[in-house]
Amino acid sequence: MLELKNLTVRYGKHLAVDDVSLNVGQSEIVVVLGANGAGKSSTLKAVAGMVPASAGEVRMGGATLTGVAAHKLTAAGLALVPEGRGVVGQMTVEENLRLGATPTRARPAEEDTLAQVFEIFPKLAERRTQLVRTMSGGEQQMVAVGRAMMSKPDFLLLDEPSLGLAPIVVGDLFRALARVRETGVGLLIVEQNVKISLRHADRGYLLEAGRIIGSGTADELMTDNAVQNSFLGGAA
Amino acid sequence: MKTSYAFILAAVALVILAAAPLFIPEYWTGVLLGMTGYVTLATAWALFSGPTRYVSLATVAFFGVGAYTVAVLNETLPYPLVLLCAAGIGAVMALVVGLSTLRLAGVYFVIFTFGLAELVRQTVSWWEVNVTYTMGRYVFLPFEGRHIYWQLLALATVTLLISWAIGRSRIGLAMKAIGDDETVAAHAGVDVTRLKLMLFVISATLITLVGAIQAPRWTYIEPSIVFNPTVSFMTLIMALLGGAMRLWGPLVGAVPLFLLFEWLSVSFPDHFSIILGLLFILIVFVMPNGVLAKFDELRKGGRT
Amino acid sequence: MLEHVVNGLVLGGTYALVAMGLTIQYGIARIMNLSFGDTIIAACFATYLLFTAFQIGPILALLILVPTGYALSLVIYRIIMKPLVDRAPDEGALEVDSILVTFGLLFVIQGILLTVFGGGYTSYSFLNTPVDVLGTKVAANRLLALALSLIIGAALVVVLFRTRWGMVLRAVALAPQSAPLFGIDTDRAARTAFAMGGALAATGGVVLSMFQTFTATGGVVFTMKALIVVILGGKGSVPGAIVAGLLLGLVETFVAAYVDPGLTLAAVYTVFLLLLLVRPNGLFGKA
Amino acid sequence: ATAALLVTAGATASFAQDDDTVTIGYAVSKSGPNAGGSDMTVTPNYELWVEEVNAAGGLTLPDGSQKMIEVIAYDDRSSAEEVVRAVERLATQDEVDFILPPWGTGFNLAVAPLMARHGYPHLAGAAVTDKAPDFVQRWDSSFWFMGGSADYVDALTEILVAEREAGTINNNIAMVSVADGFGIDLVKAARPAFTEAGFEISYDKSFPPETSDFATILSEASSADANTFVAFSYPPHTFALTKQAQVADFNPPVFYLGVGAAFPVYPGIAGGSVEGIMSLGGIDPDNTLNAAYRARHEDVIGRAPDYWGSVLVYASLQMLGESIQRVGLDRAAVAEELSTGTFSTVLGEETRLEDNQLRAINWVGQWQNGQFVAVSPTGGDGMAAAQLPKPDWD
Amino acid sequence: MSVTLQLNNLHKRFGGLVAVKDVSFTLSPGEVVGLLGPNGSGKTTVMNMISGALPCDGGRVTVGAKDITRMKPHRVAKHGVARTFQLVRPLPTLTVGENVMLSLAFGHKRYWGRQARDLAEEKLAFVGLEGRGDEEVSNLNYIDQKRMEMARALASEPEILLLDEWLAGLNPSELKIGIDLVRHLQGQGMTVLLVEHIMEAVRALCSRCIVMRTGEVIADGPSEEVLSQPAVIKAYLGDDHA
Ligand SMILES: Nc1ncnc2c1ncn2[C@@H]1O[C@H](COP(=O)(O)OP(=O)(O)OP(=O)(O)O)[C@@H](O)[C@H]1O
Ligand SMILES: Nc1ncnc2c1ncn2[C@@H]1O[C@H](COP(=O)(O)OP(=O)(O)OP(=O)(O)O)[C@@H](O)[C@H]1O
Ligand SMILES: [Mg+2]
Ligand SMILES: [Mg+2]
Repeated sequence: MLELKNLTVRYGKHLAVDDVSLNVGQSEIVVVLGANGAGKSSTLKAVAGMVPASAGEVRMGGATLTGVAAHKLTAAGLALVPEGRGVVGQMTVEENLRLGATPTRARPAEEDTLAQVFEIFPKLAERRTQLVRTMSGGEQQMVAVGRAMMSKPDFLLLDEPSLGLAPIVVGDLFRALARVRETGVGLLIVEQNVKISLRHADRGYLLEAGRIIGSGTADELMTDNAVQNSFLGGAA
Repeated sequence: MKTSYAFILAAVALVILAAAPLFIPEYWTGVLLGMTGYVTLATAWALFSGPTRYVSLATVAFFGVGAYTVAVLNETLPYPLVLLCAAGIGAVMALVVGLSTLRLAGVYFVIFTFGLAELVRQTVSWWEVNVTYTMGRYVFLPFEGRHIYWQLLALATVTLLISWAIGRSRIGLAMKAIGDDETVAAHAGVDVTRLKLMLFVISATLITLVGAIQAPRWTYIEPSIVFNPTVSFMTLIMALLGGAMRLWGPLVGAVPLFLLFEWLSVSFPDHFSIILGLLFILIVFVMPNGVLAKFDELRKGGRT
Repeated sequence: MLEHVVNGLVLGGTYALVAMGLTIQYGIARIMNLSFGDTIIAACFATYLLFTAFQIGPILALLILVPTGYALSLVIYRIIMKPLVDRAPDEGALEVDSILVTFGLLFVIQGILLTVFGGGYTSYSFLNTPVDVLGTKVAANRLLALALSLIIGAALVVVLFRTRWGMVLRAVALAPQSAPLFGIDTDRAARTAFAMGGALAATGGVVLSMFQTFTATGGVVFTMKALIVVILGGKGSVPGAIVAGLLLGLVETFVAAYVDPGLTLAAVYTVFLLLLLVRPNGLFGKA
Repeated sequence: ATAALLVTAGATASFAQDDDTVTIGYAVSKSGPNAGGSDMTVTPNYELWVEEVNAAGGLTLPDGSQKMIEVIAYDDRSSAEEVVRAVERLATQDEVDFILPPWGTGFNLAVAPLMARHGYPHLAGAAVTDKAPDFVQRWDSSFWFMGGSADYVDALTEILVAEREAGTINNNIAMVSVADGFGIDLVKAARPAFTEAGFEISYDKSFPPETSDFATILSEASSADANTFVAFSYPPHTFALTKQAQVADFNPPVFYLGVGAAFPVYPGIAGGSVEGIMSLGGIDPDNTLNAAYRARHEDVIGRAPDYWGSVLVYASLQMLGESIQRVGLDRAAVAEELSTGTFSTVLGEETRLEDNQLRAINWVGQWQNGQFVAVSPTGGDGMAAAQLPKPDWD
Repeated sequence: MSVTLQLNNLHKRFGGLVAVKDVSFTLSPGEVVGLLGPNGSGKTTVMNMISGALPCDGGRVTVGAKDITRMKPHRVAKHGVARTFQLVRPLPTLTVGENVMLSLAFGHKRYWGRQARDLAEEKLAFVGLEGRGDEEVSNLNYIDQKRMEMARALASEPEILLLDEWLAGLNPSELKIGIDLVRHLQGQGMTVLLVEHIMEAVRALCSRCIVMRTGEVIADGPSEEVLSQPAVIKAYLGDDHA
C-alpha cells in the first residue's frame, strides 16, 4: 500500500498541494484528475522525492518515505515517469531501458523485463539503438514508461503518460498499464485523458487548487456530475 | 522623468570623473584609468555576451589587436587615424570570427573564443618574428596617464550609451530572446544570425578601442604583454559578478573588483593570490547572482 | 616520418593524460574546473618535494599522491562544490558558479604554492633515459606518460561503456535531472567523478614533473591546454580526449618538423578551430 | 574597498616622509609568467642588498650619517598595466626616495617614461636591449646594466671563429630562439654576425614561448649537419632542451643555451651532466669579491644566485648605494653620479658606466668542472679559455 | 485575406531514416486542416520544413506565389507563416508581454514602443491573458503558457498558422477553451495546419484531414471520410476510435 497522508507542498509562499491524503493498493490503478495547475504533478513529484514536502507523510508498505532522496525511492520500488519524460536523450533506447534497471531489486529480472517492455512497445525493439533525442514525442514517452517498468517498481507513478501519443498508442499504453498492474504493481496516474483513464482505473481522486475535492471508484466518477461538468466538458 | 534624472546624475558624475585627474595624484589617475578600462571592457563584453549568454574569452584578442595596431601605425599615421584603423581592424576581425562561430554554443563557444585569442597571439608573434623581423614595438606617444584616462572615459561613456540604447530597443529584446531560445526567436521573425553578428562586431570594436587607447601607456608592446589572457578572464569575471544582463551590471562588478585587486596587491603583495582566491569563493557563495541581484534581493527583502 | 609519428604520439599522450581528468570532472560532475591545472602543478611540486627532500621516487609518489588527489578532491567537492550544485537552478547557473568558484580556488592553490615554493622555475631529472621506440629515442618519462594515458584511457573507456557503473556515470553526465528517476545517486556519481578527476590530475602532475619545468603560477597553461583537448574531443568523452590529445600532439610535431616550430601552437589552434567549425560539439560530442 | 585603500595609502605615505629612513620601492613579478625570472635575478638581490645595508646601519649619507632603508614592494602580477600603475603609486603616492626597476626588458621599458618624468634614476638591471644607447638619449637618467644582444652574439661568434680555425667545429650552425623580445633580439643580432663570420646557418627556427617539447626541434636541428647548436631560450626551454638532447644523444661540439643554463640548479636538472655547456654570463671563480657575494647570497636568501644577471643587478644596487653616499638623496645628483662616477662593486674595484651603460660584462660562460666560468671577453681579466668540443653526455 | 500554402514532394532524411517522403498537399485560404499520423510519422518534421527550422532535402513549399523553400525561419515568419511548438517554449527571461512583443517587433510591421505594448496586450487579451503582460513567464501555468505561445504566434500577424499539438495536455474543459480559440481564428479567415492526437479536437475543428504514416501521406480528404478509412483506423486510430 502506498499512502499519502496530509501531504503539503509549497513553492515559496505558493501552496501547490494542500493537505492531500490518498492511497494506492497493490495491483490497483488510481487516477488523479484535475485542471492544469491543480497540483497533480507536484503531488507526484513530492511522493517521488523530486520536490520536498513541507508537511505530511508518504508511506509505502508501512515504511515512511518522506524526506528520502529520489534515487533511494526508486531503489525502494517507487518509479516516476515525470512530465517531460525524464529520459536520457543522448543515450540509446536500450541504454535508457537498461539504466532503468539500476536498482538492485531490478537486476535479476532485467532480461525478462526488457523482453516484456519490447513486447508491449514493439517500436522500441525496432529502435533499440536509436538515440532517444531523435525520436518523436510519442516514441520518447514509450521509452519513459518502459524505463520505469525496468526498475521493477511496486508502485508506478505516471504523470500524463498519454500526452502526445497517437490514439492507437494511448489504447495500447493503457492496455499495457493494465498488464503491468497484473504483475502486482500499483499505479498512480495523473491524466487529462479522463475517458480512457477512467476506463482502465479502479479508483480516482479529483484535485482542485491543491486539495482533494472528491474521490470514488472509476465507475462512480464516470457518472459523477462534478466530473461530467468539469472534466468531460458536460458531454456524454 | 526618471530617465532624465538618471541622465543628469550620470552627466554630473561624468564631469566629476573627468575633472578628477586635475586634483588627484597621478597614481589615483592611474587607478581610475585602469578601472575605466575594465568598466569599458566589461560593459562592451556584456553587450553581446550578457543577453545571448555566449560567453566570449576572445576579449584579449581584440584588445591586443587594438594595442598592436597602435604599436605598428603610431609612427606613420596621425593618432586619430590610428584609432580609426584599429576600430576598423577590430570590426573586420569580429565579422570573420562571428561568421565562423555561429554554429557553436555553450562551452564550445567559450573555448573556441579562447583558442581564437591564442591563435591571434601566435599568429601575430609568428608574423613579427618571420615576416617583419621585429619582436617588440615601441609606442612613443606623448600621452600621460590622464590623457589616456580621458580617452577611456569618453569611450566608457559611449559604450554605456550604446548599451543603454540597445537595452531599450527591439534589438535588446531580441538579444534576450536569443539568449533564451534561438529557435523561438527565429520563428518570431528575428534574424538571429545578423543580430548576433552585429552585436558581436559592436562589442569587439569597442574592446579593440580599449586596447588601442591603452597601448601608449606601456611604451613597449609584444604579444605576451598585450595578449595576456588575464584580460579576458578579468572582464568575464567582472561582468558576471555585477550581472551581465543589466546595463550597470558590468560597471558595478568592475569597480569594486578592480579596487579590491588594487587594495589587495598594495596591502598584501605577498599573499595576494590566497586572499583574492578566498574572497572570490566567498563572493560566489554570498552573491550567487551577482552584486546587482544581491542588491535587488536585499531591497525586496527590506520591503516585506 | 616514423620518428615524427612516435614523437607526436608521445607528446599527445601527455595532453590526453592531462585532459581526461578534466573531461570527467566537467562532463559528469558538471564542474568547469579552472583550477585543474593548478592541481596538476601542486602534484608536480609534491612529487618534487617527495623526491628531493624524502628520496621518494616519482613512481612511488604515484602511490601516495593519486589517492591523496582523490581524497582532497572529495573534500573540495564536499565543501565548495556541493553547495553550489545544490543551489543551482539549472545547468547554466552551475556552470557560471563553478567557473567563478574554481577561479578563486585557482588563486588559493597558486598562492599556497607561491608561499611555500616561491615563484621560480622548478625542474628535476628522473627517468630521463632514452628508450628506443621503432628507431626513435624517446625519453622514458614521456613514454610513461603515453603509456599511462593509454592504459588509464582504455580502462576508463571500458568502465564507462562496458559496465553498468559507467553507464550510470554517463547518464548523470547527460541528464543530471533525470538520473534520480533511474535510481541513480547523482551526488555520489558527481562526487566520485570529481574525485577521479582529481586523482587523474595528480597522476598527470607526477608524470609531468619528470620532464616539464614548472612554476607555481604555471597552472593556467595546463588548464587551457586540457580544455582545448576536452572540447575538441567533446565534453565528457574520454575517447574524445584521448583522440584529440594524440591528434594535437601529432599536429604539433608534424608542423614543427615540416613547417615551422614557430607555428606549432598556431597550427594546434587552427586545427582546433577548424574541427570545431565542422563538428560544433567536438569530435566525439553529441549535440 | 575605497576607504580601506585610502587608509593604507595614507599609512605608507606617512612613513615615506619619516626622516630617519630612506624609502626604496619596487614592483616585481611575484606571480604570473614573469615570476620565475624575477625570483631568480631581481628580487633576491634587492632583498640581499637591503638586508646588508641595514645590517651595516643603513645607507650612509655624505655627512657620514646613516639612514635605514624602508622597502615598499609590490607585485606587478606580470602585467604591464600593473607595473606601470605600481610605479606611479611608488612615485606619486608613496613618494619613495628611489625606485628599483622590475624584471624584464618589456617592463623596464614600460616604466622608463614614468621614472624619467618623475625624476627617478632608472637602473635597468634585468633588461637586454640593443637600443640602450637610444634609450639613454631619450631618458637621460636611465642606466642599462645587461648589455645588448649584439654584445653577447659577437662574443660567441669570436669563440666560434676560433674553434672553427682550430678545426673543432664545421661551418654550420643550428640555431633556435624563443619567439619573444629576448629571443628575437638575439637571433636578429646573430644572423648577420654569424653570416659575416662566414658561418652557414643551416637550421634557424623560432618557437613559441609556451613550447615544452623539443623532440622534433632537436631532431631537425641534429640533421642539419651543424657542429654548433645555439638556443636563445628561457629557463623552461633551456631545461627541456638539455633533457631532450641527453635522451636523443644529441651532442654537438658547441652546445650553447639561453637563460637558465647559468642557474645554480641547472646541473641538478641536467642530471649532473653539464660539462662544456655554454650560455650567457659566467663568473671568475677566483674573483674573491664575487665569491663573497655568492656566499652572502646563499646565506641570506638560502640559495645561490645565478651566474649571469644576479651579479649585475647586485652591482647596480651597490652603485646606487655608493652614489647616495657621495651626493646624498637628491635624485638628479645621484643620476649624475651614476653616470660619471667610478664605483667599487662585486664586479671589480673600478666599475664605471660608459654612456650610462655597463660594459664590463662577462658575455659567454661555460660549465667547467662544476663551475659556470666566464670565457668571454676572451683574454680578459680572470677569463678562462673555452674548452671545446663539449664532452659526451654522461 | 489568406493565401494558399502548397507543399510539393517534400522530402527529408535523417541518416538512413526517411522521415518525410514525397509529401504534397495544399491548404486553401481559411481552411483548418488536421495533420494526423502515428508517433514518428513525420508530422513535426513537415512543420519544421514549412517553417524553415529544418532544410528540406527535396521538394518545394510555396505561400501564395512565394517560394519559401529553404528560407530561414525569420523570413518565413515575415511571409506570414507562424508556428507553435510541440513542447511549449516560452522565453523565460522575458515577461509575458515581451514574449509577445518580440513577434510584433520583428514581424513585417515592426511595431515598437507604446504601439507594440498595446498590441501585445490586445493579443494577450485575445487568448485570455488580459492584464498579465507584466508577469514573469514562470508564473504562468501550463495552459497559460500555451495561450501565451499562441499570442506570440499571432503577434507576427500570420496568414497561416502551424499548431503542433497545441491542445495536448489540456483537460477536457480547458480543451473546450482551446478549441473555441482556434475556431475564433478560423472565423477570422486564418489558415491553420493542426497536428493533433486528440480526436475530439480534430473532429470539432477540421473539415479536412491528412494522415501520414512513416513519412508518407496515406489519406487526404474530408474528415469523416478519412477517419473511417480502415487503413487510417489500423495505423492510427485503433479500434477504440473506430
Ligand atoms: N517549481 C515551481 N516553483 C513555483 N511554483 C510551481 C513550481 N512547480 C509548480 N508550481 C506551481 O504549483 C501549482 C501546481 O503545479 P503542478 O505542476 O503540480 O500542477 P498540475 O496539476 O500538474 O498541472 P498541469 O496539468 O499543468 O501539469 C501551479 O500553480 C504551478 O504554477
Ligand atoms: N533530428 C533527428 N535526427 C534523427 N531522426 C529524427 C530527427 N528528428 C526526427 N527524427 C525521426 O523522424 C521521424 C519523424 O519525427 P517527427 O518528430 O516528425 O514525428 P511526429 O509525426 O511529429 O511524431 P509525434 O506525433 O510523436 O510528435 C521519427 O521517427 C523521428 O525519430
Ligand atoms: Mg502536471
Ligand atoms: Mg511531433
